Amino acid sequence: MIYVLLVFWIISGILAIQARKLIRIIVYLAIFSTISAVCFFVFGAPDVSMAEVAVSSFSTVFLIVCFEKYFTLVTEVTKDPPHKEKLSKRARKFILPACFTAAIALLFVYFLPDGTVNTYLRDLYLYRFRLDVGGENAATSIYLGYRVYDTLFEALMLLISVVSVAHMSWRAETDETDAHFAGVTKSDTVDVYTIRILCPAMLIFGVYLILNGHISPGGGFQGGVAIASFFICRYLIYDVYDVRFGKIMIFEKMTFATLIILAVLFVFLGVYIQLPQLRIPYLLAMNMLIAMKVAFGFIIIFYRYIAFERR
Amino acid sequence: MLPYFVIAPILIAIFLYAFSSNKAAKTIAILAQFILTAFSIRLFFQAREGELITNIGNYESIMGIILRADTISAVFVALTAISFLIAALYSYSENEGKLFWFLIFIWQGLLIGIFLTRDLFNIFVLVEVAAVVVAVLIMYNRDNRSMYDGMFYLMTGIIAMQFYLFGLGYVYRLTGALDMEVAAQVLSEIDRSSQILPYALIITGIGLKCAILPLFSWLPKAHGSPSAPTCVSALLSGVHIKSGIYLYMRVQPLFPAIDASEFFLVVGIITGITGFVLAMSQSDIKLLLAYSTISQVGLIMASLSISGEYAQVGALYQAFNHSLFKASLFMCAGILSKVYGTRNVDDIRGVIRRFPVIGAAMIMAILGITGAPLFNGSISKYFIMYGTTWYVTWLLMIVNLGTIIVFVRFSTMLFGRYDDVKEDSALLRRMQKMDTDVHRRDETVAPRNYSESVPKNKQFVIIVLGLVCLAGGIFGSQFITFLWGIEVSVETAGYLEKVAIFAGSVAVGILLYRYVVAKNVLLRKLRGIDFGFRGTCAALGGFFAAVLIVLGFFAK
Amino acid sequence: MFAVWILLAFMFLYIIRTVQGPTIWDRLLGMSLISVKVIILIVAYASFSNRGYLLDYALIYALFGFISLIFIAFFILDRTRGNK
Amino acid sequence: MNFEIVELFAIAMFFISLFGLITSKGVIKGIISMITMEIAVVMFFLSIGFQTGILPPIGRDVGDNVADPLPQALMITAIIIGVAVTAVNMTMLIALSRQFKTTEWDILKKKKME
Amino acid sequence: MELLGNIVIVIGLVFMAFGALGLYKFKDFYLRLLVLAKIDTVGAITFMVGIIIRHGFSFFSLKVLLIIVLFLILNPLTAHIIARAAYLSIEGIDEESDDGTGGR
Repeated sequence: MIYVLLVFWIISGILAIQARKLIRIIVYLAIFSTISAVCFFVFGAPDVSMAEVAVSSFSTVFLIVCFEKYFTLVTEVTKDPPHKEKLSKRARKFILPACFTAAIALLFVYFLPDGTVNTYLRDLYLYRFRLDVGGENAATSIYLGYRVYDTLFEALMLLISVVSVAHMSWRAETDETDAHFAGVTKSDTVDVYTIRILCPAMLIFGVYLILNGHISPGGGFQGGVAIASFFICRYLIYDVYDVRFGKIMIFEKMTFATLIILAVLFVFLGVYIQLPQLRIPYLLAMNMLIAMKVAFGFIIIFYRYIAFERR
Repeated sequence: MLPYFVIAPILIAIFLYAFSSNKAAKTIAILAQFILTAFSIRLFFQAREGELITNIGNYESIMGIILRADTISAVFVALTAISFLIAALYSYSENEGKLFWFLIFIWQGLLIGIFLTRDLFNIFVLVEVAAVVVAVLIMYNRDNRSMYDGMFYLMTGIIAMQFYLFGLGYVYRLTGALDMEVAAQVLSEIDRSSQILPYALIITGIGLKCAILPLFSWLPKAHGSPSAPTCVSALLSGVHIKSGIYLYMRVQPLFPAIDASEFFLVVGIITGITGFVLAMSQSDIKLLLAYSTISQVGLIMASLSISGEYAQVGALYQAFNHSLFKASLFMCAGILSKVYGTRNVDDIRGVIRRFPVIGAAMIMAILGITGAPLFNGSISKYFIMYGTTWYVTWLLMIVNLGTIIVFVRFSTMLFGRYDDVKEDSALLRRMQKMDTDVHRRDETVAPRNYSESVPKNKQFVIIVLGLVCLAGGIFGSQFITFLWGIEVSVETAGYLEKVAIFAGSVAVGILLYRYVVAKNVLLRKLRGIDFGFRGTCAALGGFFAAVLIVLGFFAK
Repeated sequence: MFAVWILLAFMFLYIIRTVQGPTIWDRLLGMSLISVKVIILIVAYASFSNRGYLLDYALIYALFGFISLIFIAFFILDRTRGNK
Repeated sequence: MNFEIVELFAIAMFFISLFGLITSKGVIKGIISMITMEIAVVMFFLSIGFQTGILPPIGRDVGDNVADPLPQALMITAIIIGVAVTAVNMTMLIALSRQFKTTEWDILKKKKME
Repeated sequence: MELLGNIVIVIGLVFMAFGALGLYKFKDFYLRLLVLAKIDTVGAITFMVGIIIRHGFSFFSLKVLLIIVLFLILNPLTAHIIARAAYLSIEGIDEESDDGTGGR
């Protein structure tokens, strides 16, 4: 079963890379992410799979918003040459790189190392994680306990990306509400009504994911993305524009600082050894902070993209 | 205690961003830099007495992330802190916003993190974040060219780190560990054929970060991007490139069965030669310095692979020195390009007459980088060449000769007359170019009397750097002993021989520059050489294949 | 387990439709059908392995897939209108 | 030779992405290929120690056939880094297309000197 | 109980098979949309009802029921949005709009 899925995966990947029209790229990329998420699922990694789904949905949104701006901006495009080309030219363009990469891939496969897996660390983690960190989800307890130092930098990465998106994009000083992007008319159509019903469901689901992060798949990141998607839906329906970037950005930074301080207090200073009863609250708090941070970050990025190039 | 060296700058950065105004940010930043420098020097003294190890969270075995500070990493940490302090002092007189300081502090934290960590995946995360931070800093002024440069830097860097991550996966599968030392122990019991592929993957990723031969295209773009703030360029060439070299040094002992030193000796020397040839052909000051960095990186890589007695120490000292004089040179270049309103080497003349302080600092830095006697470059080059085979010595001397030619070209700026007529025409040209000029953000037209008003803090910083170059030369061997705890001594006879060689090569260099290089059309054509994005991706694949072939089929 | 193979076969058919679909709307249709199949696949998998928490995944998938789909639809609609 | 078949798929996808990067005419294809490359690496990591019918490392009654939790924790990090980088890249893409009116590598290279 | 569940699952699969057939048989886009809107929804729901029957009354079944409810909302909604967008777009459904291939 997994092999069939992997073949699909490769096919959709090739499609995504070779596609010429931007909308096809988006569709193929979405399918690619979907199938890879299912593969991760079959590999026994529901957390990663969920993160991948969340990420794929958001990168689809980013890609769409960006490509929309891109269309209006790019004027110079070299036309694709006509199909009848000389073989030598086509060879230079396509066959040569293909042979090159194929040769490297063959070399790669020739030197493949021994396939036996050293399970030392795996067994150690599976044996110890309930004792050391608590919770039922081993991946989460590594993510928030043993390797929380990495997680801090990963949150920092999101923060930097938010800062850089805000720095690189620019917008008019006074932007009023305009319904340019979201093609939804404000009439009471079926879809607007239904999405309105779904929005709270999304919020509730996000909160559920956050609170259950340590015992079932999910966690801060996934829940945060769900909450951020609530705001995207809100944008789609109401087309509101009332986001105060400055305040949210400072608030996001503060969330991150709290995250660091909490991790330092609890893990770095070794409080978790003396106070084992605080372990589950710690996991919950971390998940919540990460979710807040991720949600703020994605909201800022999304609204920046929408506002980008608006004059 | 070690993680706080990484976390403190990040917290300071957030504090600056969230609470301070643009004006107060500068003062707070410099204060914080002083404190950080003090602490990292203290860390250095502690590390001299014995390796410091922090197991984050005190988890059992290697379940957590382990940080360590031995003498090598402690020296690099101290170097990072000092360089950032210097850069902060330098840009005190410029009105960068608080976002700039925010990014600078985060960058510092990440670099210190790279130098301290022992965990392979942690390195991946830190390098990725650092790549984004640097890309944003390069594009800080948001003009056309730096956009392209930043994009190029970011994308190639991320692709290279995917190679690294792939190799990391193999290491994890083979050893069941992410910690470097434990992984090295386990790998020493695994046969060599399994180690080749992970090694090649990891070294491809790190090779791009070091800018060795086929993978250097990003470096002149990133380091020489004209509108990037000067202190960012200085820090990139000064400290950031050292993180790549540091990782290279750390990855070698990870695979005990693999000895790639000959391959990297060749690659390093070719990189050195290519670097100076391309540097000679440039006319932009910043680009010239950036290509010279490539040449120096090649020299350091080659000397790390030499099996000589003191070659390793020499390479370390060279890396240390390089960050001093290259930072100084970049800062001088920043001042000069601002004062003269041009970045063309041929248009700038008479620096000594107009700005004696800057001129003196530049002379000291140039003497340092070319390896003149009594300056720090000579000591490190002496130890690199100590006891090597003759052909390596000759090749290294060729690289040094190339460096001398490059800096003869550079030092033409010092002499000559810069008359007012020329200045007027230059100003006029600049004003015509205003629309596309890169400096449009931070200045309108340079005031004529700017020459007398180079800010005091900048003068102070570069003169201090120049004096450190001199001091590093005079007390060379004591300095090495102090930094890395290795007893070395300079033999007078050998050193005098080197002095003679230096004098000879300076003569040859000046002659060559006069009659061959100065008006060479061929070199002008080389200026445009650029792999482009696709070329760099293909070069990544090609380098990877080359490492595989050399290690798999030729070396035993 | 037999059902899973049939579902996979359906997915293959849908992918072909997505690739050859004459209009962009056919592609979107194929995409949404694939995501429905994926959800059913996950429910089946959870049922076989008898693990309730895996169903959360199906829920989140349904929601996120829906969001990206409606976004694409609105986007294309908007573009084709704007070109007028 | 002893290897897992799943691994080969990940390697194939990795090199297909590399091919896409080498032949990319403009920035967009580069970004898309980068995304696929990242997912290929993630796929490789998760395939470490794969057996059919493997179970996620959640809950108490997991038995012997459990997936390795460490690559999962690492890969969540890698995926988030990937999406952050994609967001930055997309911003740069728009900024580039605004300033240069094109995003093809060749034209960009010529134009950047102006 | 298990047998009954299996039979219902197979019925669901048959529905979906009809859908897949229809996807190729129908020549008009709106007819093809029918597959998503009706046949597939019915197929999916039948499938999940089969799974509920197999499992009996438990927490698991409750969650599956939640998914069914979600399906009942989402699937027709998606179909509706696609149909509406396709109908409203200027180029119509006959030809693919030129997205511009610019500078991939």
